[in-house]
Amino acid sequence: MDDRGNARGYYGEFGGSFIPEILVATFDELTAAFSEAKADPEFWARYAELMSTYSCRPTPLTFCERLTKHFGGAQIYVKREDLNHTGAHKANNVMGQGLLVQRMGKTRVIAETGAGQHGVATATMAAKFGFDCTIYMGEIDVERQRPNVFWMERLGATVVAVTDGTRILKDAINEAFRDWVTSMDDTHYVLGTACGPHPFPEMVSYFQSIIGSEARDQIRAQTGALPKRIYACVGGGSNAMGIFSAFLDDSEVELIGVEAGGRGLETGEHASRLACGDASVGVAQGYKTYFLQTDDGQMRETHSVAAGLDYVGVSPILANLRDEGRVRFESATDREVIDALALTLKMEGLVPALESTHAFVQAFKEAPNLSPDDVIIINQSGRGDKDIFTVADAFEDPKWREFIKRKAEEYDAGA
Amino acid sequence: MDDRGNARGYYGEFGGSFIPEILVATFDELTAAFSEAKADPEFWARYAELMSTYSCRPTPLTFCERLTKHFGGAQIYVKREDLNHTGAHKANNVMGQGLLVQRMGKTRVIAETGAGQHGVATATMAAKFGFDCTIYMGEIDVERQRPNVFWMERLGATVVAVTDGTRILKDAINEAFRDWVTSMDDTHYVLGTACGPHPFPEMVSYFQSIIGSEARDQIRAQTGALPKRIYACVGGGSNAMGIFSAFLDDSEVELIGVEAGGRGLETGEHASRLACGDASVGVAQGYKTYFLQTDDGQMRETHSVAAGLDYVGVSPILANLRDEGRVRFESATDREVIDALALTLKMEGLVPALESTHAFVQAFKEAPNLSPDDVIIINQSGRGDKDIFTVADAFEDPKWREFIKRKAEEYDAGA
Amino acid sequence: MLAHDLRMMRQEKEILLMTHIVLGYPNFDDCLRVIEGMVEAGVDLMELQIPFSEPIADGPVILRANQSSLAAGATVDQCLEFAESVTRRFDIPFLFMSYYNILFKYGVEAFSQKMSQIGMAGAIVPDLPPEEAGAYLAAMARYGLAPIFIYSPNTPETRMRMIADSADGFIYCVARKGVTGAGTEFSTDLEAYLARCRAATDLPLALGFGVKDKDDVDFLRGRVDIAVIGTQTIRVVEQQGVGAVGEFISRLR
Amino acid sequence: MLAHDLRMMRQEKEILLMTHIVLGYPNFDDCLRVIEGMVEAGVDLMELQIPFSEPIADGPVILRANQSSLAAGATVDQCLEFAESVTRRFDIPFLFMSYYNILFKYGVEAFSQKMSQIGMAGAIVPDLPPEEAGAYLAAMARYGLAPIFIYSPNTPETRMRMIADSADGFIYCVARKGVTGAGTEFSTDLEAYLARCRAATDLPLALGFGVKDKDDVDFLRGRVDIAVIGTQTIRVVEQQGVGAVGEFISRLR
Ligand SMILES: Cc1ncc(COP(=O)(O)O)c(C=O)c1O
Ligand SMILES: Cc1ncc(COP(=O)(O)O)c(C=O)c1O
Repeated sequence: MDDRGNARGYYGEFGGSFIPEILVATFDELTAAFSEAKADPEFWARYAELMSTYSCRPTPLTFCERLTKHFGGAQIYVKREDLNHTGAHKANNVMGQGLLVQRMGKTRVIAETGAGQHGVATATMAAKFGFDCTIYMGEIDVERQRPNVFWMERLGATVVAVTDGTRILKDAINEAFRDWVTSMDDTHYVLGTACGPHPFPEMVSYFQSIIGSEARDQIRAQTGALPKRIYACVGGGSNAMGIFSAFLDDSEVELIGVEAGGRGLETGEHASRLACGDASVGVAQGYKTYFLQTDDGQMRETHSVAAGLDYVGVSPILANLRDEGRVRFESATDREVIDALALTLKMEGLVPALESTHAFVQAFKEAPNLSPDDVIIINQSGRGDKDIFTVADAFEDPKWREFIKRKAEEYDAGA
Repeated sequence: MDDRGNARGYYGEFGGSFIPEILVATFDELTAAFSEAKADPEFWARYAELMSTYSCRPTPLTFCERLTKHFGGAQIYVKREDLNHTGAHKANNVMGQGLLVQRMGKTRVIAETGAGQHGVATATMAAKFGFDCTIYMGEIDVERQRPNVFWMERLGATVVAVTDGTRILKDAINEAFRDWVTSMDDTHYVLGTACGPHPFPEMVSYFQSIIGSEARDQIRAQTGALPKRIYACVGGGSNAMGIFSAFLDDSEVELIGVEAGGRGLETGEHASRLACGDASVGVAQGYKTYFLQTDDGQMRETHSVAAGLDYVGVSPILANLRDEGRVRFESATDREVIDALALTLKMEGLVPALESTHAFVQAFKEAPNLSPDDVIIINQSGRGDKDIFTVADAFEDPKWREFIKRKAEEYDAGA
Repeated sequence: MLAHDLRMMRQEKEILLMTHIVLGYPNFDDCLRVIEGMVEAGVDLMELQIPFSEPIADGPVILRANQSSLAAGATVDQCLEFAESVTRRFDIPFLFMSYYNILFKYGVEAFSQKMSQIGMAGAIVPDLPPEEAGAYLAAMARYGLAPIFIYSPNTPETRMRMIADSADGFIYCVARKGVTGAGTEFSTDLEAYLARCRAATDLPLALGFGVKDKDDVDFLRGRVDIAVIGTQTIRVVEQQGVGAVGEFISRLR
Repeated sequence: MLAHDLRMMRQEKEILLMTHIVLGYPNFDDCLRVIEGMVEAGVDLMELQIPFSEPIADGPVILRANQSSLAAGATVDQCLEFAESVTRRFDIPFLFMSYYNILFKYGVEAFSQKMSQIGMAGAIVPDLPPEEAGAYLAAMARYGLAPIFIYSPNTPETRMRMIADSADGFIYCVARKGVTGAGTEFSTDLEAYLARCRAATDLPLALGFGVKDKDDVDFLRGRVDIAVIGTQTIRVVEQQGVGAVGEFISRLR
């Protein structure tokens, strides 16, 4: 991926590095280490090798024959980040940062997590590399995402439930920064998405760009041409940047980012920063971008059925690509997501994560209006079986409820 | 893989086809279709292509640096079947049989499932190919494995809880046969492991042989040599046959199958058919092999923490390889499995399924006594996050229990 | 021998009736009373099923009877003893029906010898096709026992003839696809199938699976030698009690 | 201007005291009483923190004060009004402390203008390094306000000088790594660090993070110009009530 930010990590008016003085040296060190690594061809080779022996890169590009027939328009291809080790594209980022941590000689990593995916991925990376690991997670998310917490702890990580603020992802980020300003000598903060102060947006996008460079080769090998459109969900923006980056210069390829429409844009209960006018430019968590905030500049509560999209900010790189007109933004409601998930399960045997399913929703809306000669790619950023508690609730599955009640009774009887 | 069985599917004294007359024509048709497919080089090419675009074959071979150091003996490599779509080697078999079903022009598939893995895999395949799908599952397993049932149903399959017999895997197999004797005109029975009447042991091993042929190439590319030992867990025997088959002629490679030792071989509560003297030769579920049975020939109850190993019979091909001395059999207890899982999570960030962890146990016992020049491969047949209910119980995680109780209360309040 | 006996019996009756019970279900005493009732009501021969834990070819009714008998502790030895007492008391041919593992574990040779000792006429083993039956056939022949084999609607003619070459006593024609206990349509399709069976063998023919009342038996008269009433008798016992069996049977013919 | 004022004040006192409160916490009335108490007890200048939802550089005590104030409905406008009333009443320099988004959303130009109108002396914005501060510096200069910047123990000397070039009023030296509210060791390491700070700038130096009692203030006397008591005053209010503040402050020096 070419680096479109300037030396301070600005993409148009977005990005930058708004950090406490105490962290400046740490960011300088990180920026230098990252620049060096990028300039070292060995580094990417080691990264690619690690991802191909520890995770399963290249991940496949799957043709969805039945969905294509069903919609009767564009040929639908899906990039399978769900097949990564730990079940999502998050693996790309954490393993890359892991190599960087090794290079910098640090021995401990910290991370924030909302859905838990990035926490599990980081804990996994830490186990593999032998780093100490602390994961910050909003208390509400800890309760919602207990299975992921369970695995993080088994992987050897300490999970800290953040009881301050709104007790969700953004508060976990703040808390991770608070750890870092004390511990930076031996600790690296593994930020989970293409947000935060420079060089994180660039760095995370760099590691995630492996998605797009594979997908570009694969779609050309499999169809002989470039796709007409590419769809990716947008939480912080890392999977979207990952797949978009390889196509930025292909002006014939339309790039579509899909945000969380939650209960509907009109209700205000959503997490759409770029697809509607509810967000405004601000500076928080160390960078400048569109935030869902009040007129005073206080961050607002957001909502999505997909915990991983439920975030107030968005990648400054994407904010700029939106303003430049290079990426179009749309949103998908919780309800649409559940319906698209049901369809995708039944028609293709794929289980996209609720986050990823947002991209499917928009693709399904547009596919019928495209020609059968057109090819589109949906980035399936992760797998949905991690979401069983949420999905079972969304489908209101009575047998699942019975099962959970029975389990609870067993535990009551045993306790 | 070379076919070591004769035309009626005998491997030494094991195998054969003990089926009701009504199914003879169906088996003849299947055997013919399979022979034709095997003889058609296009078929394997299509299979390999499907597995590389829909699942992520070749799956990686991961070097476990920290475990290797920890045990201070052989270099430990892990073959990563857990990265397959749906999370286990079961995908290889079902997708292969799916292609065969297409070839035979049938439109419905049925399958048995115990752990639920094979059921999910089959339901997934059916969704992908557009087949109708019914999954038979013992009532007890339906209750234990609700998450898998949930996904099967969402994938469009009908899950039938089998209320007869001991209400576990073997009863589900019987029930699937009962469906098949009525429905064989349009229905194929996707047997889930290298057991059952000919040609299933051969056919399932054939599709699974993709594991071993990849692993053989990979280990030579990565280490320049063949491994000294290969470890695989053995339920019905399909993942073991899958990885072993490519090495059968390499007499310097020792092959070790690891069965469920349950609460200890001495307790009788286990599922070890080949690793101890508790089983005897018999004929059931359509084939001849070692079964855990009474002197009268009634099948016994078995036990394992890993639902997928909890089966009375075993692949006739493995039974023969045991008697021929080509494969050594060992067993791992439930306790040893939980300990090995905990270690593997912390040291490598890998989450083997409880089934697969049996292979890790034996490898961990032997690795310290091998030389650092020796290389061993463990077949990680699946991923363990599907087992969270079992694993959380095994680790007696109090926070998990609280979480489930809270969930149950939510449901009570909502209901 | 059995074939001969059956042909003799057919001289007397247009159609013979064979019934089926699961040994030890609901218990051995009731089995005895059911047999008494059946023999009195004129049943011509009987299948005694030795229960097996995996009765793959049986439908839910017989399946549960197998399980219940085993759960109550029925053993193969008990079944053999019981059969011996029955063959002593009643003067009709009795056959064992079971799955191959029961014979295999006992020892095929020893089992055949025992069958002959206790006066059984033959055996039906639905999961043992002729191709797998070498040792069994030799032993059954050695002890003069009838190995009953099965035809099904999808068995090709050449295979029917091959099966006939291994079989003795009679051929058990299953009426349709599926397991025991479901309904069967007694139709022209069935007629064509039975004609094919008839053409393939000189052995007497029995038809089973779904025979449940006089209409069915009437349909079969002239088309086969033996009508097999399996699941339906178990249902009668379960629903109306042991005493109802005699009357049920007498109304069939 | 602020720098000049501070130098004048230092003529009178060996060390100045700066305290910190979060506006609207626990409520505006109590804030006023706390300020009264502090000014009476001799505090020399004060930071008034405008609460922000993401106070990334603050530790748990101040973080919760921010949240509590926002939860009670504090707005930026209220904070500005309150500050105006305070600058009118008390004759010490007041500074705003907040995060950059508060200024940014208000408009940096408008915010500076407003600060000057209501008589504030300057501002501390811990997440705004000089590199990002172009517009802010211009506006602050335009309105004669002091942009306070921060040194930390790991700030290299060249950077200290660069920061000093942007800063005015004084330099806020953070005593150690970490966020507000944790303990600090007043050691020879700190001494060396302060010497480096002193060498890098002519501006008055303040030291904060972890200053909590007379011993700490004594240590700082002669080493810096201003001792900053932040979290500790909030703790005193929380634990001993608003009335205890005056006495706490008077004992510090
Ligand atoms: C599967 C999956 N997809 C997408 C996201 C959103 O993050 P991003 O926009 O950085 O890709 C998450 C975040 O947790 C995720 O778990
Ligand atoms: C992950 C996994 N491994 C192993 C097995 C055992 O089957 P087999 O011996 O056929 O590989 C199962 C069966 O469900 C399984 O799910």
